[in-house]
Amino acid sequence: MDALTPDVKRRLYRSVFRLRRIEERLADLYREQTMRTPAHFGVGQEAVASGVCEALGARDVVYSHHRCHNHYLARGGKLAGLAAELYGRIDGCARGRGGSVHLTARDQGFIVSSAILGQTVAVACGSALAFRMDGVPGVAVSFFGEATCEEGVFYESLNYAAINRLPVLFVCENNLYSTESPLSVRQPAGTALTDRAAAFKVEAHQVDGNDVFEVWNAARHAVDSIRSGGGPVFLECMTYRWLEHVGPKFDHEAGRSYRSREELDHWIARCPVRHARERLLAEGLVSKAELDAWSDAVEQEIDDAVATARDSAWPDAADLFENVH
Amino acid sequence: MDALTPDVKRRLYRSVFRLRRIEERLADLYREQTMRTPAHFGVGQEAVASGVCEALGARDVVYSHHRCHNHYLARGGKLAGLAAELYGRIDGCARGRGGSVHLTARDQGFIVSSAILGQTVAVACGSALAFRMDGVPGVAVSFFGEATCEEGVFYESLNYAAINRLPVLFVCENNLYSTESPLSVRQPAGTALTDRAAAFKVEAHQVDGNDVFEVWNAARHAVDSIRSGGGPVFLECMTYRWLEHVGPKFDHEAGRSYRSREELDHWIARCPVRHARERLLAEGLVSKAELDAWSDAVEQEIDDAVATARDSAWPDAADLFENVH
Amino acid sequence: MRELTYAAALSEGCVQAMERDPAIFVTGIAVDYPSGIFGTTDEALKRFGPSRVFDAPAMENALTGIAIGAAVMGKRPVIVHPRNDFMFLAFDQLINLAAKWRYMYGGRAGTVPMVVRAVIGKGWGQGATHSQSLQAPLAHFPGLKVLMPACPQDAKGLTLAALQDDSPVVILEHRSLYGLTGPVDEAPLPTPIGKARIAREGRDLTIVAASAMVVEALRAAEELAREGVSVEVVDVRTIRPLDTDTILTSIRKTGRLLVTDTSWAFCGLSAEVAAVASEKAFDALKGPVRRLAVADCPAPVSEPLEAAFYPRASTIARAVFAMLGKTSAAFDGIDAEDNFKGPY
Amino acid sequence: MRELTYAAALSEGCVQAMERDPAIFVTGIAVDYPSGIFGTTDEALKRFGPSRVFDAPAMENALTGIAIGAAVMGKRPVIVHPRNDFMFLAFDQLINLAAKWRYMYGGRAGTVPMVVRAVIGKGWGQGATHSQSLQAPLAHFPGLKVLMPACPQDAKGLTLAALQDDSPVVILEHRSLYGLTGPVDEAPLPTPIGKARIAREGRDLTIVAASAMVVEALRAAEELAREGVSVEVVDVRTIRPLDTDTILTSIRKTGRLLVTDTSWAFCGLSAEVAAVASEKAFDALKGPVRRLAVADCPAPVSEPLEAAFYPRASTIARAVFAMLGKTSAAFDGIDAEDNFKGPY
Ligand SMILES: Cc1ncc(C[n+]2csc(CCOP(=O)(O)OP(=O)(O)O)c2C)c(N)n1
Ligand SMILES: Cc1ncc(C[n+]2csc(CCOP(=O)(O)OP(=O)(O)O)c2C)c(N)n1
Ligand SMILES: [Mg+2]
Ligand SMILES: [Mg+2]
Repeated sequence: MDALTPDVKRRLYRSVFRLRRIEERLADLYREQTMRTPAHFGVGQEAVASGVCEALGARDVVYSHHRCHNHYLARGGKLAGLAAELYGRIDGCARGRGGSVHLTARDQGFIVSSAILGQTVAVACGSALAFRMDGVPGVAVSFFGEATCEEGVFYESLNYAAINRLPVLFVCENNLYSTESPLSVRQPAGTALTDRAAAFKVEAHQVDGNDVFEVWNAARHAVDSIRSGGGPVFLECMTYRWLEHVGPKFDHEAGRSYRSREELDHWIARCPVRHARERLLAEGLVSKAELDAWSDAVEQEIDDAVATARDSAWPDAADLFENVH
Repeated sequence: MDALTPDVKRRLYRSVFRLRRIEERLADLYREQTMRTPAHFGVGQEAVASGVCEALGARDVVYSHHRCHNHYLARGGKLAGLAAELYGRIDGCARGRGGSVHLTARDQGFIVSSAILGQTVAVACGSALAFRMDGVPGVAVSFFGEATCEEGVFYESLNYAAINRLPVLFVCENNLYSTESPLSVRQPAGTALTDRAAAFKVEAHQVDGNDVFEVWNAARHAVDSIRSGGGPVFLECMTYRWLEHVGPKFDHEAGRSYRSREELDHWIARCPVRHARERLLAEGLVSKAELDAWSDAVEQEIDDAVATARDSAWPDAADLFENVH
Repeated sequence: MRELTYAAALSEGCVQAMERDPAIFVTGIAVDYPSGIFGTTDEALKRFGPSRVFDAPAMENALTGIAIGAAVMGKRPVIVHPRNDFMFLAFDQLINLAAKWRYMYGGRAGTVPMVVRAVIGKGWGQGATHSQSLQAPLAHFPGLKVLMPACPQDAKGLTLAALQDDSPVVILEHRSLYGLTGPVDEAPLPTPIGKARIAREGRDLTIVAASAMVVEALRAAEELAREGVSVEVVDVRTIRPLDTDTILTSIRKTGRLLVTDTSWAFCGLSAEVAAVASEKAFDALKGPVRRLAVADCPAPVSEPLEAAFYPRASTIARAVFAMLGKTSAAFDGIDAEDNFKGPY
Repeated sequence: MRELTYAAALSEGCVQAMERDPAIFVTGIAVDYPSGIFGTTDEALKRFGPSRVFDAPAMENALTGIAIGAAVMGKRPVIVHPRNDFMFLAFDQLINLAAKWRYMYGGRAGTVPMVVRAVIGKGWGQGATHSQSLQAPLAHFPGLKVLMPACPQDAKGLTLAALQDDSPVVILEHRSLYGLTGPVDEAPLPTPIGKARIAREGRDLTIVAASAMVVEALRAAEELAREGVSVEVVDVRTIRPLDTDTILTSIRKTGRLLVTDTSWAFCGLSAEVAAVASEKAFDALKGPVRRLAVADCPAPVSEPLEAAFYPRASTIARAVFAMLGKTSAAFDGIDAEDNFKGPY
């Protein structure tokens, strides 16, 4: 198993940084009202996507939920395909049919995201079953928010994965809210989701979802254990969504008060991107100049992708029935 | 809280004995093919129904699943109404509309049974919510088999009941099989369903479901705790079904081999009815003569109820649309 | 009469019902947010507090069962789905239990007076799983009442009616109608369930429409009137029980039928109405019936595809012209501008 | 040709498909029991072993998602529901995901070649939740193919076709047909999906029927022939895509249409066929269309109520007579005896 080498650390930082800038820029553009698709931005939660996806191999497959941009990108989905999908263009990763919540980058191992809570948790188990049947040492990863743990399909899936010791990694991003509802409305006091998974005989760990190194470490161990036949693993990654549930604004900007500015500030102080950068700097693993160069590269990537997306053609209405049968 | 007085013990024995004889006699009659309704007999599992229902108060409500005769009867449902329902007659408890799996005895606090796994678990929580809202100190009881713990709706319900500390008693009759499937197909090795409930912050106990006194004790404690605001309780009652999943035969009689004759014999040796009777006799709480008298009374009750049911009229085809709107 | 939006009318209907019936409570995802399900539950929360208007986890199936269990004990639960598509998860409780309860227990286990409110999404790239319209499957199985108010007055009136009915009732509300304004009675007057509404009288052709398609049909009818064509628009309002009398009377009067609703044609409401016409008004029909439904594919996201997916006023007007054997007028300008702003 | 039962034909179709395609596996509650879903999976288990035919817990929704996830990776899962009514629990995965997958991801996420087999129950007091028939809601939403074989040949042929198709396919099998015998090709010849079958030729009236109602219609047609009435029976076989060409050709030939299937009329398959006729064969129709469906209430249990609930050969024959303006003949004796033995 790989160790957390300087190289890995640098890769992890570049990944979280890239996700951050992309989501921030997309959110800015989203305000123009020309991306007509409900979008759930992942600003603040980058470490989970980066940490897990950097621990995967080429054959592994990833599934996601409505808040999926980070997972798609971290798994290798092309930014231009994401941007064009948000703009509803033909070069979108789903050819303008899916929108923000229905992404795919199959060739990169990001199978799909879907907008109905819990759906892809079961689907990931099915792909794991296929791996098992074919003797392929792949791992299927399912990313979801903690509200999925309210849906019955989650437990049906957990049970099935455990009975059959399927190669699945369940990654719960617990960001404390489902839309505007706090955990207290949705979980009994004192709940640990890891206890639930453990009661289903699924190995379970809670990790700091804002520490990309810790996430990577946990994921790396999990993937290794899963790949060697140890059965499914559940990771609960504690994190926080900075922006509103759907859309580009901060909640305070939009006049919402279901969570406090202080709470947000507390989590911004625990920013996963800054945290990783400071650690790299402190450990002397990166120079300011390199950081600047990386930053320039990402800005350029975004400029290019957005330009490509905006230049992309609209789907032809005559193709409305494409891919129906 | 009541103690396990001689009176209670006598009542509990009479109850299990009555259920046993009724199910045995109904199963015999069922072989005539004149009860045209798929029936899941509860022979061997009487102690759960009797033990729990004897611990309830008048306002409490009971729900059940497909294997429901015991629960209906133990809660006070009229035998003639059950028999007539099996015969499809107008005096059936559901007027010949429901059959064996859709029983009701509302006035006795047996709300309904239903044939789709998991349905009534949620419904019981809803009735508990109504109690809570109305400030009524009632308890809602949900009886179900362990296969219901494979259905997602069970966990959604458990979570909701725990969050809201609803007055629900979940009673799982774990008889080791779902139709012909053993636990190993349906639960990860080492599973304790009580761990699952506990992980949802629901107080959980496993009890010997063939010991009516133990069941009563556990139920009595649970109901007391629930009624005083302690939140939901989950009881896993270990028991065994003697007859085939649906229908009147023993499995060996029907040529099925998914479970062994030895296993059945082992459980017959732990017969809940005999166990209770022997304890009463050993403790000198009942005489042989009393036992005979009770037995005669039950046989008479069955004779009368079956005769009444068979004399009952058929529903009129002209009333096909009764109770549609 | 004072005017209200459809959203305000839904809210007022609910509030007035709750005032009179303490058994009513409202739950479901997001019902107690300040945004109040697009402004339809916030007033109820303000007036009756969190004991009667409260949030729920994401658990569509169990929540429906919970509503059944509360209803059976004498409550009148209202559960709300921000998108009706989530309701598939609750079909077991809804169709296999709530709908059958009264019948299946021979009337001996009481009734299930619950209301399910569910919102139909449309446009702005909501996509295939957030813009379906479930009236057909819900109405196929006997036991549920299924309502689709198309104007503010009925938004209030049908809410009131649903909250007095002893059957389980599903109200499908169209998101695109929430901002529609119209006259609404101040008094709590229920709209009778099972009665269609003649939204516009006409002579030459009957359009039977439901929900948002009533608005499109009325817009088309107005334009058609300018072209000398007199169209009668029947707003079915109640999908089940369907008011076939009113529909048939209109068809017998005009001799021609176009049916349009918010869903697919196949085994849809439009099929049902066409079938009823072919069974019971066959002699009155002067020509083939016509159905106008969403395109026979999942809803796409991209704007030009969405535009091709949904029938609109201009689509209807053109179809009416074709049915009457008229040469095409230019109806291109008649469609309402979509001024919806995201995210949604 | 040798004869097989419908059950044996289902089994043979599956076994032959599994022989040629190692990606196929079969799972669901009870598929590996010796009784093998009424004798339709036991041979496959014997031949291919427990790695390809295996039991599952009761988890309809997740199991469907699991089938999707396996299909997407190149497997061909077959999942079996001993009663199609349990499938409501899986509607989210089936309709909100499997049906939309190919379209919604722009063809870029592959296809979902899975097959869902589900059994329709009937009679012997199975009751309201074990005897429904879900073709209408399944076919309302584009994306699924929905098949209903009515004879042994098609039981095999449609199974083979489904197991070669790249769409998600639902096969609804009628429990009352399992014992029906008929000629079945030994070779693995798929029945084309989307092609109806003229089960009997006739001149005076077209009966469009599906599943078990084809058997009733044929029985009625035989009796009607004795009364001098020539009825054509179209077995739709595929609900979606529906073969409207064959249906319309028959209607144009006879000028009269009676539609009957195993479910309710409202927004049902019978509505769809009637609607298609009223749209596309209006000029050919000599009189009103007629639908014959189960009574508009949940299925009751008691025998006399069940008898009133289900239409049968005699019901059909009487309806045909009425449609042709003939005075009633006595069709009472024509119905097949129900010799089903419980529990089921
Ligand atoms: C079955 C279902 N119910 C409800 C919704 C509406 N919904 C969309 S996102 C969301 C919140 C989900 O919260 P969580 O899973 O914690 O993810 P987060 O948004 O916090 O990342 C809800 C309730 C849905 N999409 N699907
Ligand atoms: C949702 C659903 N899936 C499947 C079935 C079929 N079914 C009926 S009874 C049964 C076995 C249930 O086992 P368990 O819950 O342990 O109860 P037991 O029969 O052992 O008393 C099954 C699978 C059903 N009724 N409902
Ligand atoms: Mg969350
Ligand atoms: Mg069991």
